[in-house]
Amino acid sequence: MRLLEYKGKEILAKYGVSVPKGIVISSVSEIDKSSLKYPVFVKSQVPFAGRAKMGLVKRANNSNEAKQIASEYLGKVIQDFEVKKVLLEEGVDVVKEYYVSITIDRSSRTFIILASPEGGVDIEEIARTSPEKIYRARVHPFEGLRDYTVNAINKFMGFTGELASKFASLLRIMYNVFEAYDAELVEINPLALTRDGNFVALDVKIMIDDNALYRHSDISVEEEGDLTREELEARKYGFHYVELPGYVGVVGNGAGLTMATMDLVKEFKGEPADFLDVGGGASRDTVKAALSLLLKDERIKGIVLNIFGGITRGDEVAYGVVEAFKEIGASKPLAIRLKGTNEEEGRRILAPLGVKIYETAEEAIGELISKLQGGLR
Amino acid sequence: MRLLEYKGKEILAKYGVSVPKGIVISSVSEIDKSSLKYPVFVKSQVPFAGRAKMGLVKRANNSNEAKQIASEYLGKVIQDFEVKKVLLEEGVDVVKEYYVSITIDRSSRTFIILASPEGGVDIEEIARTSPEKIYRARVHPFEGLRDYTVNAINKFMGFTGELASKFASLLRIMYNVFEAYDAELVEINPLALTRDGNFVALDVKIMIDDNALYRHSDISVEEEGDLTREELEARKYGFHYVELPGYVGVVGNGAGLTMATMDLVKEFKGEPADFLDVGGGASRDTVKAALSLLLKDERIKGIVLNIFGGITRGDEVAYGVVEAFKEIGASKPLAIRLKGTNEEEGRRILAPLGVKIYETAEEAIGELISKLQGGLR
Amino acid sequence: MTILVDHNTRVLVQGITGSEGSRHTLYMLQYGTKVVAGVTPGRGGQQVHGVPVYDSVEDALRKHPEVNTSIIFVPARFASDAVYEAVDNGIKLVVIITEHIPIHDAIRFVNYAKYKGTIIIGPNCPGVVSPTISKVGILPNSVYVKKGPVGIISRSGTLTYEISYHLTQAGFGQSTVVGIGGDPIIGTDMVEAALMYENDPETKYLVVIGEIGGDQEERLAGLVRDGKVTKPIVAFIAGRTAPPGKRLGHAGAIISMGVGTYEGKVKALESAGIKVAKTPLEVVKLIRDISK
Amino acid sequence: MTILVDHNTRVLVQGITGSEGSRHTLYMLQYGTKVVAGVTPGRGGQQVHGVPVYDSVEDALRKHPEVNTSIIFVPARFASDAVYEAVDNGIKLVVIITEHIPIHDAIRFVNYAKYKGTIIIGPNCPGVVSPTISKVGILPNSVYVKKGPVGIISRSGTLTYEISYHLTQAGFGQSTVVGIGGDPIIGTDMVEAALMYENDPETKYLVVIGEIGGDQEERLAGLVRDGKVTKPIVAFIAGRTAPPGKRLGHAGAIISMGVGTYEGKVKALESAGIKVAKTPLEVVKLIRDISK
Repeated sequence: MRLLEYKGKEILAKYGVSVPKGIVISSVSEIDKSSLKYPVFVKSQVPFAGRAKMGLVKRANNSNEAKQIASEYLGKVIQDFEVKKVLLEEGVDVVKEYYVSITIDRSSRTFIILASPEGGVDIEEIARTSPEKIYRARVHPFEGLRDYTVNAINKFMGFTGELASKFASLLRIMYNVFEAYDAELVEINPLALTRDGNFVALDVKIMIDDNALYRHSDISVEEEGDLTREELEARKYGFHYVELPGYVGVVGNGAGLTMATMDLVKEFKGEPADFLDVGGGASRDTVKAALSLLLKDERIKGIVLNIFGGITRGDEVAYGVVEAFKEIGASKPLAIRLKGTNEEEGRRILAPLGVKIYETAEEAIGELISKLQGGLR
Repeated sequence: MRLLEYKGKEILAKYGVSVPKGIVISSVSEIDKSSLKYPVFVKSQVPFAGRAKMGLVKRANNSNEAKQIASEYLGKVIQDFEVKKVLLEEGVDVVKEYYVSITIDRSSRTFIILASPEGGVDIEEIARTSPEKIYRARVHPFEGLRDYTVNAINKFMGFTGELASKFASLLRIMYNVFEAYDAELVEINPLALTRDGNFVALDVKIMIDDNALYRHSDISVEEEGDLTREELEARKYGFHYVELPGYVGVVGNGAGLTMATMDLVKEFKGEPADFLDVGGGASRDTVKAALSLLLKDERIKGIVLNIFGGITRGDEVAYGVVEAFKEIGASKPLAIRLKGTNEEEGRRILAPLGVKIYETAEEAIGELISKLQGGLR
Repeated sequence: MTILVDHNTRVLVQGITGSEGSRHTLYMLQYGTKVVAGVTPGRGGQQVHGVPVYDSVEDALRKHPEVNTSIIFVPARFASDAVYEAVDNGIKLVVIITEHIPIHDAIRFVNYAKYKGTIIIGPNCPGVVSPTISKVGILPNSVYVKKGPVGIISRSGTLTYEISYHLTQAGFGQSTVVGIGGDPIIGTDMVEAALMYENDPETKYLVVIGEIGGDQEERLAGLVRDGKVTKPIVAFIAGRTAPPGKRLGHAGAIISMGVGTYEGKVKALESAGIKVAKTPLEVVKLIRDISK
Repeated sequence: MTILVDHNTRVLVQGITGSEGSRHTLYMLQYGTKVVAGVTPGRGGQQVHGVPVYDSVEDALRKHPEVNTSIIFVPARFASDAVYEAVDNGIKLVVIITEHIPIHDAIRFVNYAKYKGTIIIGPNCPGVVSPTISKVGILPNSVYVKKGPVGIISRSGTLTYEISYHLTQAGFGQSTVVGIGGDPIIGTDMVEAALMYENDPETKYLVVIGEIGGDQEERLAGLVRDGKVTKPIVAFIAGRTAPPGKRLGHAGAIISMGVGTYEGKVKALESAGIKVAKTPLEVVKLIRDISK
């Protein structure tokens, strides 16, 4: 889960990182009660990148401007996410901006610190254009963050003396937060060096491992409201859902099979409208909820359901389909491919619906798309 | 460093372990100010085992008795240690006594938990007489204390249900203290199970790694006063000193060589009066202090100084000897064996003293002891 | 010969009394796997499909010292503990089926297991099967009916069954099929699995089922280029149409820092001479071409 | 042949600018050791006895990729960091001279090094010398002047010099002399060192210098009984007259839990057929007897 900026800053500040003076509001009236010095930056709290370019961060010279911008943000729905909080922050006297983050390095199975004297820009951009400007320091969980690593990073960043020890403390705090919060990412970008020689975190991105949220009672998913509608729905039913721009609904069991199904849709010149993986051992309720979501989605013209049963049982899937149809109605063409565990029972349960069950995904998708494209023409 | 009982209990209590209600006093007058319920146990705070047998723990039925016992203890010097604190503790309603400790397992290079349903007695005694009554669970620092280990210990101890979860918490606390305090030993013996179903630490022994004391500002050596006079002296000059019951003073450089020197004294029918290792690379000041300590010790009739220079330089050693003699006087026979680094310079510096320098430890000790025994006869 | 799982495999099921553990114990027994013991703390003395249950791995090993492999169905919150218990008791192969294990836990136990010399497969994986010999996993029995020259390494579950099924239908049996798991941190990755197959004389061809995200496929390509993996490989990479920056199901399947794109993987693989199939069915065709 | 240190040894000195580091760099150079670089953070660019100093191990290895061994003179508070730095940079042998390193630190880095495949000697040890070939340590040059058939393993420092000196005087040169260190937790113990010598054809006899405390000598005896160490051994154990429960200098030299007494060690060793000398000089006599 990606924490909203203000929440990430709260955590880092609690551990001792300087952040700009600011307030989080959920209604415009709170602005008058604050004692902020203007100008301030009004920042909508959304869980994705590129806010500045999208006009979701603006400068306000007085409280009236701030209120106007905040009211424009609050309640706005962007990328299916409703803005419920706005952060107002005083400006910081910046000398230079840096980048620093801690994340997980899969191939070496260690943690990794990335640091760059080029802050403020997208790290992926730096990685592409000038990878030599990023220092990568692996940190093995069995040894922790060692001085020699901190020294090497300071050297790369060009920090010496007092600045080096301040940056060392910052790294240690980030590492502690990374470990304490089961984070997949703790990123400060930009990290400002101020005129008075301090580091201030101007923007913060913390991603917490969803699977470890149960250990972190101070992070409440619903309350923070930093999930999209689909993510919340998916969380409720336990499937994985990602919206895509097309018109062919895709449901599969297992991420790989579902992705391969999407890829096949594209191969047959269709456009997938989603990625929906019901997961391993999906119950009829999960299948029903998944199918219902897509049946109700007006963008979607037809659906392919691709199941290869392992843990997932064909009969459970079939019951889910039957129940979804019963509730929502068979409003759209559905191509079902069903193999594996309890395949025969599944076919028997589905028989009354009159839906064709295919042997291969290729056949199912091929027929569905030619039907849809016939219909679209 | 071995913490005094009360200090160990303070630490464990801070982390959540139950200990008997009590007060620590350093003067008898403090007893009247306390609200203890009698009878109480009056326990002199000394850093060694076997207090009960030595009459250093007694029961008092009222405050007058308590004051009398406490005044008897306070200021008493036992094994060269002056009692400066006394712990008064209310009794506990004990159903059964257990043993539990965490220490370091050298051969596997892990931590190890020892637990036994036979508490109250010396663990070395249990280890000798009924080793099958001790459960030994290794805990690797890279994994920490795992549930499966805790479960196995509980099973061995016969704890189930609520008692098992209470004991699990206790183990986790002990493990946390062990790690947090760089302990070499955290031992609760006896651990009482009370009539109301709780665990209470009746006696606690915590040993902190001397080399890690700098990380633990809450543990102050001098203030606690839990070191013997020699230990304090040795700490000041950086040598290792242990008093032994004999009459031949032994000084060496390196623990192995010094022990071997002691052993040779015994081999030549002498009795070593001490183990004094000036360590590697000893300065003249260290050598001077070491030699002065032994020269002033009235039990000691003669001294053997056995140096094989590596880091330790013969000239530094020689200067130390010269200075000690200058200050204390050559009151006792001294046999010096000097080999290795800067041996020749050492011999030159020592020449004016007229002390014989031997080629081997055997010669030096042999001659010294026959001289002493001649004198003793 | 096979890798990881063979005629000598003797299996302990950790979490045997749970619904998944119990069901798959049955399926493994039906497949012919020698499941000799199970563990669920507090359930010692019971039986599951005739397999005796113990309170701890230590207890189980005392009675069944022949155990050399463990499969873990323990729920995520307790799974790490089960892994440490297996590793500390010296079990040489641990297959972790459990999904949703916190990544910070996994990074620690995976390193710990390596340090102790235990091979971990997973977490969040379908397990390992050496067709007709032994299965330590949840792969469907009905699919794995034919021994043969193809070794499969897969980051996926169901997609593996799909491709295995088509291969078998086309007459290509498998030596061993390893579902390495879809989490960001796994005990045995594609590269490590490929090196195991390299030493297995019965495996003639490799099928590698990858996904977008991470750099395993790229590193495998590097190994092939360096001549460390020499067997012919056919690859399929799922996620060609996946948008960057989104997680598609698996926590592993995310494109970030410009690493792990479909195009990047295909380019790396092809430049190492590895054939990349566009669809699951094409894998069979490419293997057929190679085998001619 | 020798163990640990040979003609190919190329040494990095960590903490080279400190007084001990600098002095022993000189002594090692005088002995003929190939000391090629040193490290002290913040002192990069300087020279110590002609050896270039770098800010970090990484910097040093970039210029001197031939380095395969490190010796650590860094003060105790910073020594652990130096060990991790050496291990993480892939140095295969790390000799830690520093004493007073906290035991909780040592237990972690010793395990970490083992996991990474680095051999640690020490901490709190005099180091390793293969006489006339190379020395990585602080053992006095003047003592180690003769190559020969005796391999020495010692928990002691000065006592090692003593016994080596007498051996050399009596005509018995040494293949390699390893001071394993006196701390309770050390990177390479007596047993591990003995197994290294077992594979060294030039080492004909072993001299083992033990102390009271711990169970290394007992475990060595076990190894001999099991036939895993077959070379003739002469042992000397210091601390025959030491009282139980007291630490004699070395943190390692303490008798506790009834383990580690002089009598127990001698009994274990003798029952495995190992000769135990009563005095340092007797070691020479026993080696002479064996060699006849």
